Amino acid sequence: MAEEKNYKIIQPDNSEENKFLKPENYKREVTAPDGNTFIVDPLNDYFCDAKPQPHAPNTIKVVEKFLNWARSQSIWVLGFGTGCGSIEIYPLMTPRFDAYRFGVQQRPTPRQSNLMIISGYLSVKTLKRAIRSYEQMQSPKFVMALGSCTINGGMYWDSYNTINRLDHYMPVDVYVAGCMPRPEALLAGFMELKKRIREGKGEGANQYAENFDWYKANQKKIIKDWNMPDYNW
Amino acid sequence: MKIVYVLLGLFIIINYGLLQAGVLRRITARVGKRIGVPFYQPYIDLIKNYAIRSQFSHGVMFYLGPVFRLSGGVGIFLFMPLIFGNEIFSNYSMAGDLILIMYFMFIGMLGMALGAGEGGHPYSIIGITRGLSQFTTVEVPFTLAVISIAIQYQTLSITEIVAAQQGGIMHWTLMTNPLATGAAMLSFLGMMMYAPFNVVNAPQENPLGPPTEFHGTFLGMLQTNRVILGVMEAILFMNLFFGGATNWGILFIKAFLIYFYPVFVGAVFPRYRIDQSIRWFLYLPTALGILAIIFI
Amino acid sequence: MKEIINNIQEKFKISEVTEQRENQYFISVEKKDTIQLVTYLKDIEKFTNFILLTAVDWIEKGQFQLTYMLNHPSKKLDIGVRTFIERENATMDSAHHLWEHVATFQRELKEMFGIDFPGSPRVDEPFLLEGWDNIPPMRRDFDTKKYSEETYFPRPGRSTNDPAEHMKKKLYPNE
Amino acid sequence: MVGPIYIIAISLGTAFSLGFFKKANRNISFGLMFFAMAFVTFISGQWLYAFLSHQQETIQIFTAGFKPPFSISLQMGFHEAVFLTMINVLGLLSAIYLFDHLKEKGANMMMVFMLLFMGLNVVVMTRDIFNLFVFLEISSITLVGLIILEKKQDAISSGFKYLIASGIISQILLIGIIAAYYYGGSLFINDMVDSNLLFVKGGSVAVFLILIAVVLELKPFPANGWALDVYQSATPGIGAIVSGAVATTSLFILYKLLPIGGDAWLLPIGITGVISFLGSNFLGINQKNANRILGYSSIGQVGLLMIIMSLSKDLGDKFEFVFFSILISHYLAKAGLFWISGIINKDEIGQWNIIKNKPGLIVLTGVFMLTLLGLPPFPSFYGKWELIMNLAHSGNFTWIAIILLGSFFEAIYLLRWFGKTLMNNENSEELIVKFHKIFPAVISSFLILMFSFLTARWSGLMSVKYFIPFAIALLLFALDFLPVFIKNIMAIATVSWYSYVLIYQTYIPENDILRIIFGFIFLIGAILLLFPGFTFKGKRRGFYPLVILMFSGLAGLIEARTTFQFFFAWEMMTLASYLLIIRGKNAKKTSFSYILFSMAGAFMMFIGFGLAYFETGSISLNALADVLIYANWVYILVAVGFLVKIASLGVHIWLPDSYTEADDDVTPMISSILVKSGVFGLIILMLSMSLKNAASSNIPYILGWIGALSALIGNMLAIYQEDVKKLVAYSSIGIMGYILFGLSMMSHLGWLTAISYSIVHFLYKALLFLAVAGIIYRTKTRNIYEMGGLIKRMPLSFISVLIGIITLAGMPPLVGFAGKWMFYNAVILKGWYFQGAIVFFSGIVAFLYCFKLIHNIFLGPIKDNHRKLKETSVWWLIPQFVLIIGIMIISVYPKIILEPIGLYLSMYFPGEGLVWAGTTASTSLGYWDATQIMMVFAGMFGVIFIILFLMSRKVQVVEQFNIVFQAERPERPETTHYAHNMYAPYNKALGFLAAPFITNSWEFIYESFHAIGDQIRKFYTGNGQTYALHIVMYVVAFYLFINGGF
Repeated sequence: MAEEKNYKIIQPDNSEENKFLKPENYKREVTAPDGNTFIVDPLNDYFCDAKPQPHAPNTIKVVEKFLNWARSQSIWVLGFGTGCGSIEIYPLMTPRFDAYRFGVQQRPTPRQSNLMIISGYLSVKTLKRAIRSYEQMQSPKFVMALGSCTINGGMYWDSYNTINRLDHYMPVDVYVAGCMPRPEALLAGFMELKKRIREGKGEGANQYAENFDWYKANQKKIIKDWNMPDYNW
Repeated sequence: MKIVYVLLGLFIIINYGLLQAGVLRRITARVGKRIGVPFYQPYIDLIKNYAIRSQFSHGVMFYLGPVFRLSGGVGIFLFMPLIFGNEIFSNYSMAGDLILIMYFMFIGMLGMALGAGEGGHPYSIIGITRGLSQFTTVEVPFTLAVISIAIQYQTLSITEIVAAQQGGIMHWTLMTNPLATGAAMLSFLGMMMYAPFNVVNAPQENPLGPPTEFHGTFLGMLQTNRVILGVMEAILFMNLFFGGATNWGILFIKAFLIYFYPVFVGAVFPRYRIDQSIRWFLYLPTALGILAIIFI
Repeated sequence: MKEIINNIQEKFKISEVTEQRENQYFISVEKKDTIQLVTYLKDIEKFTNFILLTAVDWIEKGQFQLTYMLNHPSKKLDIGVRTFIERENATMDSAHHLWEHVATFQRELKEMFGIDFPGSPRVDEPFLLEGWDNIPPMRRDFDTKKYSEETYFPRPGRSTNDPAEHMKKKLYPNE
Repeated sequence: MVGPIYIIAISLGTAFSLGFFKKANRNISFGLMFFAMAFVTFISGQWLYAFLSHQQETIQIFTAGFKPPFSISLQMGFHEAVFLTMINVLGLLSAIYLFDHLKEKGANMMMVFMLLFMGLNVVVMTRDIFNLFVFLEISSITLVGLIILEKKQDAISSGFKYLIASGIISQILLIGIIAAYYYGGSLFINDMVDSNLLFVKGGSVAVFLILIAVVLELKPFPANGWALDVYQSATPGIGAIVSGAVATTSLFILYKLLPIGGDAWLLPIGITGVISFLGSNFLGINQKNANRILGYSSIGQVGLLMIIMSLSKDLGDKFEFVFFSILISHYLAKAGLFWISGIINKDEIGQWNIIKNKPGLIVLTGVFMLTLLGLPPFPSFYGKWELIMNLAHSGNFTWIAIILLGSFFEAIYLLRWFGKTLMNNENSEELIVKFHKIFPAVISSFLILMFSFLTARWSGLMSVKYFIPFAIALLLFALDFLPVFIKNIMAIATVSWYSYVLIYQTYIPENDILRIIFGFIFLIGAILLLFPGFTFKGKRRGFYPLVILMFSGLAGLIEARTTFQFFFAWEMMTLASYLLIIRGKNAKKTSFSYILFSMAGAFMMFIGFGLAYFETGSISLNALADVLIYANWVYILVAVGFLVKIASLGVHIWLPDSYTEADDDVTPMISSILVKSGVFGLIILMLSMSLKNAASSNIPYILGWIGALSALIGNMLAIYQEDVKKLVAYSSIGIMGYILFGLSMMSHLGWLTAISYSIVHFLYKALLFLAVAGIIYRTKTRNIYEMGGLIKRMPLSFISVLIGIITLAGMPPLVGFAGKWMFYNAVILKGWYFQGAIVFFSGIVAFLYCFKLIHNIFLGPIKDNHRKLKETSVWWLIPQFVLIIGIMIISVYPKIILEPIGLYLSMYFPGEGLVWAGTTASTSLGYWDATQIMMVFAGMFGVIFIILFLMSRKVQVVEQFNIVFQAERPERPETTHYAHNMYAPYNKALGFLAAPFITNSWEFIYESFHAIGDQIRKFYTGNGQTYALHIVMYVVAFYLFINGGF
């Protein structure tokens, strides 16, 4: 494509907040077909920056109970391996463990998933991606964290680059301990999660929305090059 | 009054379709030596999706796309006579014939394409282009088969085609026009988009294809449509080639068996690449279709 | 292998030769000769396979030790070229013109040790650490435990034992 | 009355008296010469007027008091008067043109100039063959003198070549005259004619020598290298004299002397003409030098006139009309082109684009070239029509084929030249046009226009009402200085008036369904498509006259009752659309292929009409039905013309580029309206021919296959296009193939489909092109992958395109489905299963590009530079929404168009039609109820939408890049929009179907023409001796031919 460049990149000033801005996020002066020019700021213009809102459960108790039951029986897992534990997830779907029995299915897109499995240690870089994916899931959504790394840092507890406590960055419903937990432990984790959902305790999404500022502050504390909108719709 | 019966029919079809989908998934799991999902899993998935609390929209067409899609599916239901000899369940089949139903399928495809397009995800578009590309050649043998049976029965009205097949298995198109049936059943594989022709959604490769961006109620609508569409296509083939149905029982059995066939093939065969599958339909199935017209 | 070492010694000023295994040698050379030597090894002696480039922080000496590991694919020989560079304002000549993937190693070293390789492609882009604003973490004067505690919300109640201390206490409680 | 002898006296007197002035005062000498020329012209004009207005008798003037053969006698008759006037008018204009040239060279040159015309005048008038020889020599020498006085090296060398050649020729002539005198005893031409010289012993040799000399004087191909060099190297002003005056005179000599040879000489002359006509026009294709091309064309034209002369018996009383209309138009046009060439002063035709900024010069060039081509309304058109028709009447189809082939060759190079003239000009060189140089050309073009009117009236084929469009066009042309807004209103008013008169006042009372439908498409469509014109700024010079001409051509088509009217309207519409297309910025190359294909098609049609005339002796369109013996031929030939217009497979290559490069508002006009003229033609043709003639029954079958394959290939190609206009253009090929297929089924349902689909295609194709053009108007790009996400900026355009593609794809509930449904029924009832299957396949392939169109423009992420776009201008939207309303109405209630068409068709195809019960249409196969479907669909859609709305009222509206991403998020719209090469896998699977082998084969043919031409051209070495040898060899060959040596 021999495409004429119809834009001009505006170099950002050297202020602190622009320190980690990547070139593709620089503002640019764009020439419209009619010759007018205007500024496009990728970070503001390409993304919706609305904050998440908590969604109240259904006011009718019975209905909510029924829906919670349905949610618990139909858990769609986001197939996004974040750490070493992702290798433990695949056997779940094989005949030996067959998580389908419990209504657990894998889904390749966050839009349709309900459960995000953080499978082990999270470096800061991965955390950023994990947050994006989590925010792209629709409420109600759940998080299951595998391994001691997500609980207290595990063997990476003093690493310069690995987080220690996942629940400071996103609400966690179930921790499955172990290094790494075996698929059986994961199945047990699913059972625990289902129980929680049925009890109406699976309100992680609302928790996240309600304490949004706190979570964001924690995330931003360690993710220094925050070159994305505050909430990834 | 008609509307009540139509809604009743729709209700039956949706429930039947959901149960059938669950049972078939369980059968597929058994083929893989798994236990598989409970047979009521499709219900739960559907309920769960309709119960998703937060939703977003990429724009008007993203919102309307699922409506179009479901309209396509329901439309096929509305214009399809279900039970032969039963005025109640002939729906609005007096408004159009076989051609109408063939072209009504496109409405749903267009809706999906527009919705996915407005979603703006490249994977969606890749899926859509694949789906459309494959669909062009899938339709060829089916068209030939339709022409063939239209010549055979000298009518395009589904009711009359079914009527002509009454009186035992030997009167079915399957027996009287096996070539057309063969061509159509091969293109049925492509229509149902199970393996080897499922490169459109292509899990693991092109995450989910067209509905990548859809979620919640939108996804629920797409799923509902998938249920209706699957059953209705099976019923279409039943009416055209397998003697139709004179009561709900026969309809359920025949539809199940017809639907089972692509699932079975899909459980056994691996996936074609898109250009392979485009070409495949122009070989054996089209040849069968041509023979069906020549030897009618 | 000996032969090769001899050849090298004839042509370059080699300060130290270590035989690790029969087919693996480490030779030390001055900073200014390093790239020349590596080029010689690649072009003349046919150590055409570049394995890695790594650094060691000798904080006591105020030096970084760089090691270029090369491999002779057909004779199955390995050779490591070691050199020492100053720790303050550490820079080294880039070798990306010999193998393209050297640039990646150099990028990593830049990030982890702060060793600059002027001219190396994308050397200033973050490699693993996005938005790192502290001193390079692999330098030994960087206290990773302190950093982690300050940054990553350590879970209270966690107790950690130094393995050496712990075993000592356990095995020799009286000492 | 001033006697013709004064022509000689005044010329001679002036020439000699000029000697006194010498260098004294050149202005006075020029004035003297000019007045002398003017007076001479006046004398000849006066005689012409006398002959035309009252029955002036031919007079003989005998010099020296004796009667012939003992004196030199002059004759002044009607023909002499015409020729003299032509020559002298040219002389006068040339004198004006050469004003500064003559002044510079002084009195000598003026003397030579005077003497040249004196010589030519006498040659025309004299009846004494020796006298003729003498004055011929005088004019040759003076001509050479004129050339040599140029004092340019190549001019001098070409002058000497001319001298060598004319020396040889005059030797031959002189020997012939001696022989004639020896055997016949008289040099008086009348005596020679009467004495049947041929039958006298040895007389045949004399006749041969005389006539061959005259033929050689006409510079026949290939013994004409000397003349071409003169054309090329002499000043164009002199070229004009050579081509206009000298060649005309030579023709008259032939005309005068031909009776000596009697009937036996007609055929040889004709064959000479054929060789000249074909040969020089063929070689002209490969030329790049403007003056040399004019030379070739001139020689070719003389060849044509020789052919006409030789066919004078067959033409009967139309001979004079044909001869003079062609002669005069060429004489004027050729001279005009030479003069323009002199103004431009560029040898290479590629450099002629410096007139780009001179609209007046462009118009003049256009008028002259189109006159040469014989396109309406120029006089040569009528001449050619009468020529071909009369030849056809007497069954001379070989001649017809030759004449049209030669004309086609001529068309190739003239149109290529015209295209180059309009090429974009990077060269900033300013062209200085002097008044005295442009004046003759202007006069000449006025004469052409006047003569057009005269010939039209004279031919008796045209009634005055056919001139109304030209009058309006001329009026608009005169008002070209007005702003676009006013002109557009005028154009709309004109077309509205037209449609009121034609449709409302004529067709609706007559209840002529076919004409109502096509009148509606052509004229109401024109009104709608003129609306976007309001968005254009500036003047749009030349646009509106052409638009009016095009639409009146279309109106003329439906009005036509005779083949002449049809052909006239057809050519006019083709011409106007060609000129409209060529206005586009990069449309030169593509419009060239458009006009070539159209011309070739038109010539085929022409032969077809001729053939029909031959058999039935009537030019009425209805008479086509009576053609029986040659039915197949007529059918094929005429159909080819229409197939070109609807761009069927094989002749489709002109279409995509022409659509693409034409102006944005011209494209919908051509694509949705103009192509329908082909459909209309086919309908007329098939109604009159296929129904009654069993002989033609195989042709529809072939047409059906052509249609099916066009549909397939058109649609296949459309899906790979990245240029949005090209995409829609290729889809037009597909749809036209579909309509052709419908027509060729020759059944009630097939025709119902085709005709109703013509309406539907008009609606949605205009809609799509308007929407697309509206988008291009804002985005300023045609590349589809450079758009995207525009639904948020241009929702109304989106609705248009959505409705357009739903209709195109034939989805229920919109009316496109009606076409598909009827089609299935028609195909199955007709039994064309496989063709039908191909058409259905292509219909589904259409989905691919439909989706590409709507997705790549409107969906996906919006590009940065389009973020602030506005919805397109209201002038683009108004016609779109009128069209949408149209589509919606017939979607809900298709009966309103289908029932009348069905009734109309049942006159021709009884039975097999649609049976209407309420809103349900049914055939023997199936049934379909559009209204009910629409209601059910709307109800269902509404209910589902309400359900969705109730369930998800609160949705967060997100931005373009809020799409799923798990690792790196998208950065730029260009990289995220999956648009470029969208159907790569499809290309991999079935791309071989879209290989451009047809385009390549046409290009191969064109290239081989050039290669052959190149080889033949080596024949002209530029060497005087070689040319002399050519002449001698030509004479020998001719002699052998005459005497049966071959």
